[in-house]
Amino acid sequence: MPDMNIIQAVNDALRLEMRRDPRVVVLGEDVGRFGGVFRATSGLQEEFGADRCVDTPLAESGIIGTAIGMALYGLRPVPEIQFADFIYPAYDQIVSELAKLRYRSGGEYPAPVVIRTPVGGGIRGGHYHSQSPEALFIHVPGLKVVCPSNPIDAKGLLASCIRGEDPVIFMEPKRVYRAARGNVPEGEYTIPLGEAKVVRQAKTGIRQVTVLAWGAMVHTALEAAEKGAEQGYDLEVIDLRTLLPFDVDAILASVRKTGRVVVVHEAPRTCGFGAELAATIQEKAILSLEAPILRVTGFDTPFPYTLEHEYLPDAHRILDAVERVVGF
Amino acid sequence: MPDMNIIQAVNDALRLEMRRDPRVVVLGEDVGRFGGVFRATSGLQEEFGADRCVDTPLAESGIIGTAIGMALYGLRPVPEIQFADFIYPAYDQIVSELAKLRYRSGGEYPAPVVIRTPVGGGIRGGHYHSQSPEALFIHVPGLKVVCPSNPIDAKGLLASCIRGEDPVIFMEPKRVYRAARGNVPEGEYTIPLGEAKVVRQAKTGIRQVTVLAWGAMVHTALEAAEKGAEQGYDLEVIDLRTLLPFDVDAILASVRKTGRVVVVHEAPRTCGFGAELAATIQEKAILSLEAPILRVTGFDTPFPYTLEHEYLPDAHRILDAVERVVGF
Amino acid sequence: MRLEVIKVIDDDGRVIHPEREPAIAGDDLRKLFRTILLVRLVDERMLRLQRQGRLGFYLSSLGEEATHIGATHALRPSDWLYPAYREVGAALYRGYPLRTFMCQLFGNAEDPIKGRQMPVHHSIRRLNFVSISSPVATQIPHAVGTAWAAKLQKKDDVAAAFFGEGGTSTPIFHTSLNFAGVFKAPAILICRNNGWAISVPRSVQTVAATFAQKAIAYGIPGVLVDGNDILAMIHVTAEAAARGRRGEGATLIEARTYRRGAHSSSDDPSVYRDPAEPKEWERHDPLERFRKYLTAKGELSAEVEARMHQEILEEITDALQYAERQAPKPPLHSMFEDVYVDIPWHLREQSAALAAEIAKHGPKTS
Amino acid sequence: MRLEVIKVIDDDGRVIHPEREPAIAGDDLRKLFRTILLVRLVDERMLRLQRQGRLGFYLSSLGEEATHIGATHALRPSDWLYPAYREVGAALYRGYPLRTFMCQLFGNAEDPIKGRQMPVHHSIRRLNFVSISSPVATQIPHAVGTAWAAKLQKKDDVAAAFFGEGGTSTPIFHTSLNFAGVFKAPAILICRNNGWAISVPRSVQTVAATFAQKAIAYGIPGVLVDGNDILAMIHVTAEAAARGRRGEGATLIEARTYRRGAHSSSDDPSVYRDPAEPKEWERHDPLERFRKYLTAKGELSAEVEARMHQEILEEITDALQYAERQAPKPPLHSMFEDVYVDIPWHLREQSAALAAEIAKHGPKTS
Ligand SMILES: Cc1ncc(C[n+]2csc(CCOP(=O)(O)OP(=O)(O)O)c2C)c(N)n1
Ligand SMILES: Cc1ncc(C[n+]2csc(CCOP(=O)(O)OP(=O)(O)O)c2C)c(N)n1
Ligand SMILES: [Mg+2]
Ligand SMILES: [Mg+2]
Repeated sequence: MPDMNIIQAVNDALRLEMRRDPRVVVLGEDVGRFGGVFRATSGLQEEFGADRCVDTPLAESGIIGTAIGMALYGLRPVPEIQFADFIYPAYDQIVSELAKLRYRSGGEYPAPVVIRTPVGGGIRGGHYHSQSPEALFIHVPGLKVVCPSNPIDAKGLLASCIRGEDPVIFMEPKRVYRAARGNVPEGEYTIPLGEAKVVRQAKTGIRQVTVLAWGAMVHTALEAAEKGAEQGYDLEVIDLRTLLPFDVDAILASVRKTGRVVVVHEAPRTCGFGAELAATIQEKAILSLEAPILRVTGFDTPFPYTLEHEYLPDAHRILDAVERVVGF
Repeated sequence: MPDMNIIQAVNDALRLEMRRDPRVVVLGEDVGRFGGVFRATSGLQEEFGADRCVDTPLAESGIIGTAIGMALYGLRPVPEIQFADFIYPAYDQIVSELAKLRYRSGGEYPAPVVIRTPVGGGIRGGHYHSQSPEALFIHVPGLKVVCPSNPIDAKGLLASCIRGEDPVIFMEPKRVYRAARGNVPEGEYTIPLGEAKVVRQAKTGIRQVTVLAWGAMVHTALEAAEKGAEQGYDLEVIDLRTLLPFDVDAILASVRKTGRVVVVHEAPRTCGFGAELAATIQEKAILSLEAPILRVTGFDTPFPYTLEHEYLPDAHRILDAVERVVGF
Repeated sequence: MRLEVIKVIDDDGRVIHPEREPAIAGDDLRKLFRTILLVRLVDERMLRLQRQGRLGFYLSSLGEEATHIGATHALRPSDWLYPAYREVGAALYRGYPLRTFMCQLFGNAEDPIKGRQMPVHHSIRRLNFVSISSPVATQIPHAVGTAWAAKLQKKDDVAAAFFGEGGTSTPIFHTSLNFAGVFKAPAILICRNNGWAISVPRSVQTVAATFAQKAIAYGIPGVLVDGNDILAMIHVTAEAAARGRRGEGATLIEARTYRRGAHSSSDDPSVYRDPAEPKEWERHDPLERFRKYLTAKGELSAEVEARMHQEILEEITDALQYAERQAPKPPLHSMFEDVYVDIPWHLREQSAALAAEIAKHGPKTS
Repeated sequence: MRLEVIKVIDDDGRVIHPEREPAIAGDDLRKLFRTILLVRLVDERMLRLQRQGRLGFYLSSLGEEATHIGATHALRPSDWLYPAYREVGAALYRGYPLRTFMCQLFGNAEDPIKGRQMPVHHSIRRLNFVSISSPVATQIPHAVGTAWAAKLQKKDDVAAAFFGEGGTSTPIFHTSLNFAGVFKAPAILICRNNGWAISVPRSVQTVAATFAQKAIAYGIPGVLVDGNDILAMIHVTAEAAARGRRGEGATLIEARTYRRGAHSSSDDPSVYRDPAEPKEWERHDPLERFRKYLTAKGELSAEVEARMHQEILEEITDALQYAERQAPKPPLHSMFEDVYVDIPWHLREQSAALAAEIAKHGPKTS
């Protein structure tokens, strides 16, 4: 099993799906000749030609809008939006069209488009190369939202999305694009959507806290778990992987076990996905809760440049919250 | 004090602000000659001329984008988006530019644009004339979000927004545009942003439940309170009025009093504003809670046409939730 | 750029450009005529119904029928149509049954789209008539994407998008046409310039002299055509389709016509428009012009038309009665279907909650 | 539409269109020259710094300096500039101090925008140089809105937007230019066609023969100009500004130039571009051409230039040292300011929480 980073795993998934299914096409800015500014589509144009790995004009709405038309005709487009921060010009096509086509046509016109886009901060990208807009898609019925934290999941989840029948926003955590490595199985495999993964189990039975995270924050949560262990905290870290539909059973099972929850995300706090998780958990398991559910998140400001590490949740901030819920 | 509906109150506020401040301009589709498809800008072009009440080409991004440029130059634009469902083509300008200009320019370039737009269902408008997208703006730092439920608040809040220094999404509940009437004070007045209003106080001390609502749902909540009173429930209904920044003190004061909370909104449940309210309340007042916070909301589907009254929260659905939290 | 307004017949139905006159069999000519008449009579009846409070909403095509019926005739049934809300004639021309049409208007249990959209937002997969959206112009990139996909798959289908002149002001018009140009997609972009976007006159949409000239921005041909001349519509659409099938890419067509009625049943044009204007356009009525042409050609007689008329009225009454006989609402659970291919846990939960609510309190009354 | 490429001088600095040659005083000519040189030397130094890991990111204007420096000269200081990220020369021409410039690059405590944006995203209100955004073309409607507002207020300011040729493909380009046309806004829309949008060549942006011809879609004039000929840039911009001030509305200018460097410090053009191409464009170097023109005119000597060069290098070193001396981070609390005019409760809470966190654990290290 070759050691790969997330970029390579995404590239591998795209290549295998394109080999497997001639209907799969990749399109976006700089994805062809250049192979993507993060090189995630590297080599695809060489192998599949400029018709299946297409450099487009600079227009996200055109990329998504034409991808929808392709999908309606039967293709399986996998457009790339270069940074999630630039997805908003396509927001109308995503919200008004992509998300609603199956529904409003009575099931006649599904549009299975998988939109890949890098998300998250920590790369000194300031306002417009750092955002984590998952909540803006989770709130829109008709879309699925996926965010892997590691290459193994990235490959298997992306393959599932491309083979699936629903539109997906596939968010790739660019901060750990290269740093998160793993032994990725060779050849095709899929990982089903909607299943979270417990990446660290709480075992001591005392001072246990469930930490919910996804994408790059899974690594921060695991770091906090390491550090926390030294201080006597036992964190159960769950990597949500699919944000919508999220794995409510896995979450509630852990909450019932630990009684304490900290949700971690990079996006601004207010109306972030953490709010949904907290609201759902207290609704379904309030009697299991020993403390309020705390959110460790980015602040409600635009994403800053110089102070990005002050902005981003880190192990300290997570452990402060852990301390609070344990000491409640 | 003349009896007015919300449309008339909005019209009155616009007229008075335009008289008061020559920098105020109104622009949008059909707002000029026609006076708006809901007639909220009726008569403004006659009084202030076609330069200050402007019919634009059919392009929401152009309306908001040029309004931003006007605001930067010193004007006070009050663009109308005909239905909130059509705001998405302008989402990039709102999220990437309007919300961030003050911040990213170090405070040098504020853009005080007040975007008026009708929201909500119940008018047989189907997918695209019924949406309540408040969460999609509340999650974006830099924007304020306001939603009045009645003409008195509509007039005073709109005046505050126009005189304020921040960009605002001003959502008008179209279902009660004409039905919600009130004796609106003549002449200028303002109502400060950020203050909720207790529109029905719980007084019995037993079976008390806090109901949080805004816009048209305030009326539904009050209807539930009437009905509920017959069944022995004592609802304290809070009209949030400003959704961001929301009035956390008023909310928590009521929660501490009643110990039980139901949040009502029309928007889809998942990642809606109800999630934020639930998350914040349990975080700040979990020990006051006698039951989980329940959300009574639209479903996580596109807004349907025929089944819209099955979709929309009504007094029954609210009372079912009330019953559940009281019986918890 | 051709700034000449392409015509085949004049207002009196006389052929003024025989070199452009499409060769159409008599039965097809009558089918074209009949479809215009059908749309007109359906529109009339539905507007009446709406005023009586029996229908929630309606949008008519009065005076603009030739644009899309002509264009549809010039295309193959396998070509894809991406209509706006004023092109239902295209569906009817392709054989959409009036009964189903009416069920959609009522959003009842027999509505193929399960009561999910407002009236007139049809979706008919087997006719390649793609689900209509309310947001203006959002369908344009889909037509381009479909055309592009057909080309990539080496099929010779073309795709046509229809939109009003208001739609040319939208941002998506621009990106779509630019993609069509760059990727030589066999798309036909048909701008129905009917002079008005609700209350906003054409002069406020753009100061460009024509909408057709916007094609120059995308390196594709722009054609200006008399949209009330169904033969001219057929002529230019057939040319555009042939170009597309030859691999020469997209065409923008500006069809000059006029919205003689209100924007929709919610609109009152008397507030913003001089009634002399629609009156003036009656002179250019597409039905009238085509009737004169057919009569001169000996393809239509007063008796045949009278019979058609009678038949259509009966069909309408039948369809209406059929639709009004159906259960007025689709099943409750259908609200939660088709959001995704499968129903995820949260929607199952919500569906169950709604069912319990209705079981407890009875059906919703409004 | 003028499809001729407007020029004043040729590659050897010879005046080939004397009728267009702007009358500019000697000091101003030298100031123009000096600003190009300044931008070039700053770019060089900053890229070096970036490669050394002392600067996070940088974007250079190599070979494109004349476009925006020329345009800025043709405008009044009271006219508004809406730059993209490759127009810092406009700020420097208007007198932006190099020390402040450098503080922005470092996002340090003296950065006027408080370390909030990536390097090169300046905002300079007193120079009417509006805050730069990373998203491509989002500034275009602001320029149109500002120009429109000036007109409404009966001021004679104009507003200029700058953007790359990639920007013409964006949806907002379209709506902005259409609004400019409809409302006759005195806006100048300057498309810097430098041949590339990161790795995407100009040919993929559009199949229209020129970007200038896109003006036809909006009923405004489109002008094609040699962007490496600073005198031609001044000529066409002055004309456009005069049109605007006369109440005749907006102008689209396509300035043909070439991006000789990488897109940014993150980019590696060797992967996608034949190195012969940038090499070829050295022949049309704007600095070189202008130097020859000035020399022939007797306005510049080798000694004067050498002195300039030396002076600039010293200024750069001074500014760099100044910037590197400042506290590397703006104060913690500044992160919560300017989101709104006042700080609402939730941001006060978050600010306090962060302060407590840092007090407990010490400053963040990365
Ligand atoms: C994006 C968007 N903005 C606003 C509306 C509201 N609206 C519905 S129809 C219409 C006018 C459309 O005019 P045009 O494109 O000329 O088509 P026509 O109705 O004349 O056929 C408007 C503004 C909408 N549906 N979509
Ligand atoms: C809306 C948007 N999409 C994508 C990007 C990523 N991006 C940054 S610069 C660039 C190319 C811009 O090319 P052009 O407009 O020609 O300007 P140039 O860099 O050549 O000056 C791209 C795609 C962006 N900044 N904004
Ligand atoms: Mg129209
Ligand atoms: Mg470029």
